[in-house]
Amino acid sequence: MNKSQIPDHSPQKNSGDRNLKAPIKDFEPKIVGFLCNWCSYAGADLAGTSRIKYPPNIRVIRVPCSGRVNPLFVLNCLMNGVDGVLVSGCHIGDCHYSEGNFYARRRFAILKRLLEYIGIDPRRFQMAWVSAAEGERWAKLVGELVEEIKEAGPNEHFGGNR
Amino acid sequence: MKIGVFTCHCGTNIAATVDVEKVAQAAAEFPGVTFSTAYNYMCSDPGQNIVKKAIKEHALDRVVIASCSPSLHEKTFRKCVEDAGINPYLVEMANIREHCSWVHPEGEQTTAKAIELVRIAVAKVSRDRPLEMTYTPIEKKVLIIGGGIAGIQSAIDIAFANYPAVIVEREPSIGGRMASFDKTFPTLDCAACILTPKMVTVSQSEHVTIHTYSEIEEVTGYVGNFTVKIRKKPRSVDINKCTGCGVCYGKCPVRVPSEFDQGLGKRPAIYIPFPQAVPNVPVIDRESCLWFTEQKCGICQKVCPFGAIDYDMEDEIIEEKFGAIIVATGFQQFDYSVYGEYGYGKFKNVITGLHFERMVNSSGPTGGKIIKPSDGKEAREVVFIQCIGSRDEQKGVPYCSRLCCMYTAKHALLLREHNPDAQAYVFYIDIRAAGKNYEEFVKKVQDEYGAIYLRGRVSRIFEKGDKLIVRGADTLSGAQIEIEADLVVMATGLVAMPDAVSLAQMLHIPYDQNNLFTEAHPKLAPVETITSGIFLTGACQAPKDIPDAVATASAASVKALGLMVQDKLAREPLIARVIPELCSGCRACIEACPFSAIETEEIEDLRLRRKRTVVKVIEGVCTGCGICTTACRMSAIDLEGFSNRQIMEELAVL
Amino acid sequence: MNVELRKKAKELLKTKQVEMIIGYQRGPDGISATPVFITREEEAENLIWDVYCVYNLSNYLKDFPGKKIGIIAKECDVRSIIVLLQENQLKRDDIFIIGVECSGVIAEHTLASGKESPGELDFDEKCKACRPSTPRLYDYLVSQKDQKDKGVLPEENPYQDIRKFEAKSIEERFKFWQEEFSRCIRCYACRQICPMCYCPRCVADQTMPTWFSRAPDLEGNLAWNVIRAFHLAGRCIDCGECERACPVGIPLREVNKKIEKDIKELFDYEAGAGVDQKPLLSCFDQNDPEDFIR
Amino acid sequence: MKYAYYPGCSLHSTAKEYDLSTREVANALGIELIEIPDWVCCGATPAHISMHLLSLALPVKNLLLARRIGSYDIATCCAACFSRLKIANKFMRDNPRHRAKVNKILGEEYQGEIKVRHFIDILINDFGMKNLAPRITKPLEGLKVACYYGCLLTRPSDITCLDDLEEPHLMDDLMRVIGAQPVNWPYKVECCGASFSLTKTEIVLKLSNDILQMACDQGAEAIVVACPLCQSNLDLRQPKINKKFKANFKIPIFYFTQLIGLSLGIEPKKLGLKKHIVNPLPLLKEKGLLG
Repeated sequence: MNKSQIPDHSPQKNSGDRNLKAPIKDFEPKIVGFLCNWCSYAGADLAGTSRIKYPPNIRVIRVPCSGRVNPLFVLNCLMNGVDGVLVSGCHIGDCHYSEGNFYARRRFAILKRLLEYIGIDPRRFQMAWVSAAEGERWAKLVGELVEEIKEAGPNEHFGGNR
Repeated sequence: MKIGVFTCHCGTNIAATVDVEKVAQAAAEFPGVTFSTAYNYMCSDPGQNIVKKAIKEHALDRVVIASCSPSLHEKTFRKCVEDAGINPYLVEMANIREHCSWVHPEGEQTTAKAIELVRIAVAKVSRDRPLEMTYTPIEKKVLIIGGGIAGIQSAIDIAFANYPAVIVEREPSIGGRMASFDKTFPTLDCAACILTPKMVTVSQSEHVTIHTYSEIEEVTGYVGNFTVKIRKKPRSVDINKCTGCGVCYGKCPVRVPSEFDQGLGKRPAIYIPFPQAVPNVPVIDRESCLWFTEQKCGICQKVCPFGAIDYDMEDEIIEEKFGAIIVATGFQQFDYSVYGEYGYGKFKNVITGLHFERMVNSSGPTGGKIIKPSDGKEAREVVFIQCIGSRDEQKGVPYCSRLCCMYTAKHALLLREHNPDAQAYVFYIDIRAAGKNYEEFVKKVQDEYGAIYLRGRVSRIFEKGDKLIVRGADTLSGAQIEIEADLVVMATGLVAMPDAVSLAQMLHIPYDQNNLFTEAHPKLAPVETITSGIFLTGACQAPKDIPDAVATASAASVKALGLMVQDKLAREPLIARVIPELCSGCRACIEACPFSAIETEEIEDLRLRRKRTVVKVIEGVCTGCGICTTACRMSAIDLEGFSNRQIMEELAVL
Repeated sequence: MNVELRKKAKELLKTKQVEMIIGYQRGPDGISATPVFITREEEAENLIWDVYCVYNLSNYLKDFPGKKIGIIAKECDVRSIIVLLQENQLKRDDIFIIGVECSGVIAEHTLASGKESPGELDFDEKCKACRPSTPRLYDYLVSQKDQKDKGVLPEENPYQDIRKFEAKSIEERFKFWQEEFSRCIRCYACRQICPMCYCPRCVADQTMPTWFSRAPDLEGNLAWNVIRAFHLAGRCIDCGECERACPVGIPLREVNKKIEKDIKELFDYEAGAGVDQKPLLSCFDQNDPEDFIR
Repeated sequence: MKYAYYPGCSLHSTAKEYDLSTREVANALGIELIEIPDWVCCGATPAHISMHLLSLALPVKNLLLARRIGSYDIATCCAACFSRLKIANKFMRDNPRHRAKVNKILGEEYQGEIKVRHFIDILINDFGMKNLAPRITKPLEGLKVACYYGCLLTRPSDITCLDDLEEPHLMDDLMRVIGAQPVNWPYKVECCGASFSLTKTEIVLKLSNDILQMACDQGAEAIVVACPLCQSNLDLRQPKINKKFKANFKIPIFYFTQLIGLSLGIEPKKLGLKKHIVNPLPLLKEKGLLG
């Protein structure tokens, strides 16, 4: 494995290597997942307790509800060179707060189309419903996302200034 | 800032695939981190002691625990750091077990990911703010909407704990549907005999106030602090002067169909709904009273020895504060007149179960005789049809009403008891007799009371002479059945009250596609609603028989009492917070908040030097979902614990 | 009709129904129209309404809180007033809408060319997606019988340009916007001119946190232009002021209209439809499309 | 008022009088019926029990033929044709899989857009009862009729969308307008036995007997129908029913169009009244409705 894919953790080089993009042939995408606490985060926990293996490319940001995910978070990730962003919430009807995922669905339907319109690969921003019981589905979803984003290639347009 | 990072081996759960020591070493180098260590079991007592000791020795002010899912031990470590003198909200967890060691193979990559997860947690904790639990006062009084058996039981339970309860009942008397029942399945206790004592108890309780002939006008506020407007409709009889002597309704010249008797009997215009009514004070039905319709008569006022009749009484609106609300508004019968095949409700001898209850009641309008309403002659051949409206997606509701099987069996039994020559035929889809002694009861009705059970639907009813021809199929034998019946009894399903939706909207509680109120969780919070402080009991939530209604009533009471016994209400501080300078007052958040936890307030804007409307979060109501934060374009409303700065900091170190 | 307009303006000022009227007057070049703020009756003589009255004056309304203001507004302006009313930025009782019938206003380049009377091609782009109409909300209507027939005809398919662009490859689309946005100097003229951009402190100016790069680099420019349009979802009434104000000529309406089209398709939502309308992103339908969700 | 007229096989054979009377009534009221050129069988009962695709393709074929003569609504009288055409339309509208198949074998694009209307519907909703009333020159006063709707006219209600499912009343309304007196009876939508007439006649005899008996019990002097098969079962089988059940029915079975025709003053000959097994003329004479 190429050293440059491992995130750098030495403080002095905290943001040093980021300009360097890994060679495409063994490109390991970095994916950020915004997971609602009650369904998707618990689903990911279940994948863990069930010991279902999936690729390590995803970094999970825990939020109370998919309705908490601000489009600015998503934009921030993409503009900083993150290769893929996932927003995952409870299935419709299961929202812990009863309505949060309805709002998220509406908001991101618009954002997703807009990002595509300005030329951002649709594979880079995705949305999913994963319940607390869907550990297997979570693992499968991450696997699929990683494959899709590998196909899309590194998010080379952005992140150069970091 | 002095952040301590504590990485857990979790035995081999983490250590098998993640190089824990390497993680601890890497974490020590993160900005702000002044202490980093690893231990076998961080959540154990020795593990927690390591954390506490390090906090003291290294004067740590923030802590990251890299171990398992926060859903398991976030509370543990909050408590742990609090014991060591740090604000409990200055701790974050890096989930390196469920999200890392358990799902990835051993190797550099997995360790690298664990290090990143810790880096993210360190970034987040650096933006944590110390938070305090919030407390709201509690109004120690419970409102119970609906005075049926569920509402009565709730009031009794609340009063037993010496807390005040207020029942608001729309009808002139409490008692609800149960008051009109004859006997109850499966024990055949007489409904009045078991209900009346409870009505008396509740009316005599010093802790219970009953507003009959009253409705809820408006509900504002939130848990611990509801303000409720109650509309007291004009009874036209002074409840304080009336002794219930009954002279007035004895003399009233008007006779109209009695609602209580399902129109089978008559009542005067000034009346008490039934003899055991509580309060035992008549009410004037202004629609039929001659004084109100034709400005004449006035006999009741003349004969009342106490001067209690007051024709000029007007609507009165009272306002009261409550700490909790129990919704016990019950159900209405499904209106079977949508069934064209059963005569669109036009055949006189097709009646509902509630009609039958009144008929079979020995103090009812027929003196306990089961008759054909068309000619008053005794009915011999009686057909019962189950699932009227229930389990019918076409014309009724998709759900099973749960009790019709049982009350139909009871009716079949009572029919034979009242008229040994009578024959009951019961058309059913399935017999659902799940309950203590329920199946046995149905069996008894079939075996000992000769009720003929036919599995199938009735396809058509029509009148032929003075008989009803009931045509149906017995799907077990495959035969077409035609019965010449005297009486057909419809086991109409239980559906939501016509104004259920408007009440739900007033209370901000959700309702389902059938307008039944929705519980907070179908299994684990069956009497709560998502609006804290509002609880459900009885058939307003789903069809319930008497035992279930009573059980949920007591459950709801316990939930309400759980609030009453507290001095003040402690709330997690992980709630939304408004930054007034950034707020434009557009109210997008108010529209979006599912909990009505945001209201407007006027502030003096120092920059603009004028008053301005902005929003503010009602701390006791906010649940911390954060939906408002994204509805807000100006980021003027933020969520503690998952604040914009915290999340952006997490993203910044990715 | 200017006679009627002036008469009404005078009456409103005289009877003190309003303290000020925001309208248009002839500009110094003798052709174009500029905003005017009138407080005295005699000034009302300067008021005009014709095809040169391009600007959306509703942006000024928020600057006079607590005052009774009269405003001259065409259909598109009225829709922005409606959005501002929905969002509680204005009080209905505080404003008096003098509605004017509009059959299209002139494109800016026509003004520059110095032509005296406009031909059909010279109408503003935004008017080509609109039909000549009476404002949907007004307190007094100045009718314009004489000019009605001169109006621009609505396009058959108002979003065909957007659809055409959507059909291009992802690389072409990125290239196009990268080039367009690269010119952005982050002057925020688009924001200042927009009637809907009234946030006390715009997310672009916030520092705790800093949401996106504040420098005019690709990341910052793209994020700004995306979030500007996104924050207008369900609120932009296509007055086109942002594009008009942009000093570097970024086709901002092409972004706004993309969202306008999407929300019409996805949620059957049209910004500024009525005062009782709920904000697009503060409501939902159980059956909102979710084919994009896995 | 112009319609593409789809008579269907029965109206060209056993139910000729239904066709005749419909055309006469339409003519008298100024409703133009253009018979669809080269129409084919709608598939009726056999098609849909043998092959689903055929049962859709046949009616759609007719709808396509109708489209060629112009964009008219389709008028039809036979309850079975009405039902088949309506069902085909629903499939073509709602089911993309079936739509694709049918369009493929017929070689034309069709999405269920042509409206199929029963002649009752046209009379009541297009022509209007208000307009019909003043045209009545010979009201059928004193004639007690039982309106019999049968199975297919109202069912399934979400497809036919014609009348009340369990308690239809449109024919009763029409009868009232032309002066006849519809009786209230419970067998309006019972089954007559339909095409068992040929294969299991016993069933038809029993069911039709029940219907005739109920109509007579409720005081009807004649039965009014809108379905060729109902008419044939009730009319043609009467002698056999009488024999089998030792009954003595002599109750004429009219098409609603025939009675409307009479009330409009159209000659009985033109309405095919002589084509019935149970001769209706004595009853009409007795009631003084032939003069």
